[in-house]
Amino acid sequence: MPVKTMIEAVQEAIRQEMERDSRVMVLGEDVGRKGGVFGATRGLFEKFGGERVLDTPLAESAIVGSAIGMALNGLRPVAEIQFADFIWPAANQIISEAARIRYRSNNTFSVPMVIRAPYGAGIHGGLYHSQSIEAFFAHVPGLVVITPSSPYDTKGLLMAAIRSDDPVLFLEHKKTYRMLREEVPEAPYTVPIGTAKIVREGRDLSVFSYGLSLLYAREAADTLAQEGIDTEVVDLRTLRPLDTATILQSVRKTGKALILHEDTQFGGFGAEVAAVIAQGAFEYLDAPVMRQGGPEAPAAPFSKPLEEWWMPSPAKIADAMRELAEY
Amino acid sequence: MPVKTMIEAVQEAIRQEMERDSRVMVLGEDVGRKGGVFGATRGLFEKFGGERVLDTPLAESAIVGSAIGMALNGLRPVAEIQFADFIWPAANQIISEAARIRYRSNNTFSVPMVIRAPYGAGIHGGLYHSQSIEAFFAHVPGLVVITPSSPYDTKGLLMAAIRSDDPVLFLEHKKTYRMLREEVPEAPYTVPIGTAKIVREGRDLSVFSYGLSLLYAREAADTLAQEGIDTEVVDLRTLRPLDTATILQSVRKTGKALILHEDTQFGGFGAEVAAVIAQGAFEYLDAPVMRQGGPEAPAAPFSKPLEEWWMPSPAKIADAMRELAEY
Amino acid sequence: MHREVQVKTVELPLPQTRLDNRVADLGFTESDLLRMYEKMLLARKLDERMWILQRQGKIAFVISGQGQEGAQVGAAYALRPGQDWLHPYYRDMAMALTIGMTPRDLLLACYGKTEDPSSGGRQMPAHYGKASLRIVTGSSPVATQLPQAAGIAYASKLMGKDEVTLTSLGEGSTSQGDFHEGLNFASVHRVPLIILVENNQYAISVPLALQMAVPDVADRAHGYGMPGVVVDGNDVLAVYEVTQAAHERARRGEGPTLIEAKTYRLIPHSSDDDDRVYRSREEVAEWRKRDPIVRFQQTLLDVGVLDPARDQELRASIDEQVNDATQYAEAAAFPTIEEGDRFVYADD
Amino acid sequence: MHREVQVKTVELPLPQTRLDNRVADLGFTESDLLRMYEKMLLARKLDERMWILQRQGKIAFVISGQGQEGAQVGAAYALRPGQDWLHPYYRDMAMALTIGMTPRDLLLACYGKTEDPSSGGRQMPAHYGKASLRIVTGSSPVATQLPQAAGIAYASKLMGKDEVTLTSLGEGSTSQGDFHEGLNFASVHRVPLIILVENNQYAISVPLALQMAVPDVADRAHGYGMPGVVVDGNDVLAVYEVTQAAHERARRGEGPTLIEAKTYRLIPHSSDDDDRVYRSREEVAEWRKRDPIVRFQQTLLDVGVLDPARDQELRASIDEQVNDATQYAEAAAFPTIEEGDRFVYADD
Ligand SMILES: Cc1ncc(C[n+]2csc(CCOP(=O)(O)OP(=O)(O)O)c2C)c(N)n1
Ligand SMILES: Cc1ncc(C[n+]2csc(CCOP(=O)(O)OP(=O)(O)O)c2C)c(N)n1
Ligand SMILES: [Mg+2]
Ligand SMILES: [Mg+2]
Repeated sequence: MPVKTMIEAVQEAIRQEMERDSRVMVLGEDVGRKGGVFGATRGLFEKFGGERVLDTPLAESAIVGSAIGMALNGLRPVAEIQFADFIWPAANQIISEAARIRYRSNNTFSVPMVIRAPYGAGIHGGLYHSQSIEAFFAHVPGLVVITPSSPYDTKGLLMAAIRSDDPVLFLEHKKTYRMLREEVPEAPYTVPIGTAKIVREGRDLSVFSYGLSLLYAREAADTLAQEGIDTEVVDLRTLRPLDTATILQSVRKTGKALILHEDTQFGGFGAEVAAVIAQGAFEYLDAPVMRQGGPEAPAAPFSKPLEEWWMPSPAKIADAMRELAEY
Repeated sequence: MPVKTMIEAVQEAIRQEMERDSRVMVLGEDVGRKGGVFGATRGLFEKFGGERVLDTPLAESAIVGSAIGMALNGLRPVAEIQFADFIWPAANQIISEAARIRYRSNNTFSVPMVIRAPYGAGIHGGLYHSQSIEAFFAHVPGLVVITPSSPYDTKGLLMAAIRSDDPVLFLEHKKTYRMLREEVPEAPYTVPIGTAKIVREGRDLSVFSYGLSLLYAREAADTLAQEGIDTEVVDLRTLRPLDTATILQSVRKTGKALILHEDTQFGGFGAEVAAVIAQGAFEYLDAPVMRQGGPEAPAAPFSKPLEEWWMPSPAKIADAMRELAEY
Repeated sequence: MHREVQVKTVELPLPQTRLDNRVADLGFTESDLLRMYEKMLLARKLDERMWILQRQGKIAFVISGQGQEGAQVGAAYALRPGQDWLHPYYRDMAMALTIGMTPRDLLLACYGKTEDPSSGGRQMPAHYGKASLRIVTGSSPVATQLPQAAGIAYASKLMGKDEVTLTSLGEGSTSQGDFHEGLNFASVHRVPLIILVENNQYAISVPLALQMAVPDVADRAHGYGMPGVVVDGNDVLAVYEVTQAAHERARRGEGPTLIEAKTYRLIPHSSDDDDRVYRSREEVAEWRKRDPIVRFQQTLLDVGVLDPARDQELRASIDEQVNDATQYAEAAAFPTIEEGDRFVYADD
Repeated sequence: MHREVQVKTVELPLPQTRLDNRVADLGFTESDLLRMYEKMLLARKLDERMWILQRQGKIAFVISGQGQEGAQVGAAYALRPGQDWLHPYYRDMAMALTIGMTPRDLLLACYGKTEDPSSGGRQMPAHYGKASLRIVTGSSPVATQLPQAAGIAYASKLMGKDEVTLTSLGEGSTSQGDFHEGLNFASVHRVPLIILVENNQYAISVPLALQMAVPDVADRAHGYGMPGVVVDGNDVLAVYEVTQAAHERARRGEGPTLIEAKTYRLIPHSSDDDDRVYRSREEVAEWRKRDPIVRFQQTLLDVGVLDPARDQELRASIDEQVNDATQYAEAAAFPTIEEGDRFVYADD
């Protein structure tokens, strides 16, 4: 089986869906001739032409708004927001419009569309090329929010997202794009939306995360294994709808829960996971539900030491795990 | 002491601040001659003129963006977003700009400004005149988010907000505008930002809420008192920064926590409160941390039975309280 | 070296043709004319009924198109119902009726009843939508329909479908970023789109002069390289004529057109508004004289398409429709609470 | 009745005066001219150094104004540093230098050092800001500065202060809603604002024709009732001249002006970009011939304000400044992690 990076998985998923279904199209800033600033749409312009691989004007509200219109009229647009940080001009079209069209029309209209956005820090992008935005959108009924952490899941979840009849926000941690490679089947396949994955089974504590932090959590778990601590690591993968059954089952087994994310902790997505556990697994808990989220600052600063201060790392995560294990 | 409604408290706070400080001004849609669609700015146009009480074009991003500019150049703008539902076009100016100007400029620029927005359902406003938006903005470092529930607090907190050197989102639950009256001192005063208020002391369980739900929680607590259940009711008042000390102290006393809000539960602000309690008061908890939030739907529907289905009520809240008390 | 892009607005008034010529030119039959008149009248009467129901406490809210029926029926009449797309705004009751929504449809929404085809009672009234007629579901935040309509039209073009999209908004809503972004996208891609601005002089209380620094909204078209047409919105035939021309232009693949219909809202912004605080009674009275319905009625009487008896007949039948719709809607079922969280997602 | 707002663009080329006349007309001394030349050259040399440092792995990122120095220095020279407000965008290094930022200021930002006056190392380089000079802190999302600049200018007007605000952006960024909303607000209130669009033909890879359907960005000014001026952005004096005129207009209380400087980005979008995939080498070479610095140098040599020896001297002194700034910035301290969560709020 060919070995692929995350970004290659993204490319392949879109290309194969465009081949399979002529209604699928791509739009965004620089997605055409340039193939996207991260190369996610590379090769598509040459293969499918400028009308199905559309370089839009520099206007995110129009990107999402026109994609909604395209979806209303039978296409299946895959819109790219160049950096998740630049999604805010489109907030109204996403929250007020895309997420509600099915509901507000009593199921007579719908907008099957995907909005892809690279998010997260660690590439010296400073305050505006580093943000995590999942907590905001995971709060919005009507949206699906996906945050894959592996090439295999990326391809399968993106294909599922393109085929979904609901609007999907597909968040790709940009630091993971070329961080790891794994086997990815050539043939099209889907990974079910809304299911978490236990990427490491363990008995002593449960760790819940997604994206880059998930990868670091796996590393940290390996370290802790050598210290005799057996960590279960759960990749949430889809944040909305959230697979609460898998989460609760894991905590009922281990009795301890740690939630990790890069985004600012206060009001972050981890709060929802913690709340679910605190209510649903209370009698099984042997320790406080712990969170390790990002600092109280707007986003990762540019300067090297400050960016390192901001970022999650296997070492910081291992510390939190140890603290919880020892509770 | 004169007795006032919430909306009168808003009017008085703005008017007195404009009298005290010539840098304070008001801007927004219909805030001038009409005095605002809820009357929050009534009388100001006549008193201070159209330049300090500015009817803007119908463009929320420009309302907030120009208010940022005014604040940068020494004014203290109080911007009105006509309905919180219409804040999304301004999301970029609030989240990317207002919240970060101090941080990104290393404290060399700042934007002392207030954004007022009526939020919440219960007035037959349907999907777009009913939304709760506090969870989104309470997640943003650099913003202050205030949600008063009484006329006294409204005046004092709004005055504090106008005097604050940070950007403040001041959320007024529109159903509470004329719901209750209480004594409000004529003279200017402030209520400290960032402090919760125990509005009813109790021993059996702690209830945390804000806005309309808080008022209903007080009613429900009175009902339960007759059943011999002694509820502590805490008005969070400021959601960011959150008064976690008061929250934890209360839970350490009662051992039981219920968090209430009208907004959709999943990813709502209650998750943060629950997470804070689950981590910080674990050893004191005699029951799961419970939440009662709004349903999994975009906002309160228009149709009467559906709106009632959506809304919190003293009865629904009393049920949750009983369930928790009996745990 | 520099130059000033000095833009001169050159007005091109069309020769004011007599109605009988115009009717011929426009390809109208008498029954077309009567149909237009009927839709205008029907909208007005429904609207008046809604205000009464609201005052009676039977429905919660009204937002109204009174005064704008000429612009709305004239524009909608240029569309092919069910083939062309309409993405209207909250005042466009007369448009919705012209395309095929029924009085029952509209009153069901007022009462928030489950049969309301726009939303099953979920949205406030005046959020028109009907999938079978290609009337696109609308929201309350203004101007979001612009980029969406551009996208619908882009899809028509991409798929080679003979479809034109018309979207409408108020003049105040042209201040929104989405107006700009939508027009820009549409013009870059020359999509088959018509943008109708119903300029009724106010955005709630905010007058034109505080909304924009140009005399005509149509001045904004130039910045997108598309034609900007100003039309008397209270002249239903004139509106039809320019919309029809824009429709043909769109079908020829020449791209979008911005039409500004100058008109007036004869009543308060909504049942929550008191317009006396921001405009004079004299101004309103002045515009009442130009009521598009009275005017069209007079024209039809003048040229003999209508006579008083026929007019009475028509009005009686409209009253009947309005009564029927009211009774039907009032008697219809409310949604059950099980409906509350249905259709948030595809599999609900 | 209807009319088409036919907009005719009337170009008004100014008489192409000889430099010596222009210098007199513009009220320039020789030292003004040399200062402008120096700022352009300094920006270019700093910029070149940054690219080298980036290739050497010493700094993480460069985004550059090479090719746009004429537009930037010409515009900034019309401002009164510390009195007028500048709300620039990421390519405006030459503007920042003209107003008074130093090479050290700029290189400190490249290295992310704590002394960086724009942000203390928090922002990526090229996010210029310096409170004492009224260079307003900028962000990355494009066009947000437009409504903000309109607000700054509104405050100037409200408080009766003699201040003009200049804000700049790329032509691609005019597609954003905030461009429209900012211009509209500014024109309704006739605030003392200058909007400079540096039209370098591309938004990263997206060419003008996919960005807008009009030949000149200045065409957009008409929709706001403000003058739109097209100027050769590679002619520093011409840019000064039109900016100075807009500045006077602003001070006279006549409101905002939109200036479009036609120019070109001579290098890739940023150190992360490869421009060969979206534009030909021939096109770039063609524009290199119109390099604003080479051109201004030639003019100054022609009229005898500059001679080769003086030019050499100047270049040597600039090299020294660049070297000094590099060494200083490289040696300067990084922020400590205690800085990480400071200044989120006023009391931090
Ligand atoms: C984004 C947004 N902001 C504010 C409102 C509140 N609002 C509803 S209608 C309206 C005025 C609209 O004026 P205009 O576009 O001229 O249309 P008209 O009502 O006059 O037909 C306003 C401010 C809204 N619906 N959406
Ligand atoms: C809102 C937003 N969307 C996307 C980007 C990413 N981006 C950075 S620069 C740029 C192109 C800007 O083009 P233009 O305005 O012409 O300025 P230029 O870079 O050509 O000077 C883009 C798309 C951004 N910074 N902000
Ligand atoms: Mg209007
Ligand atoms: Mg450009």
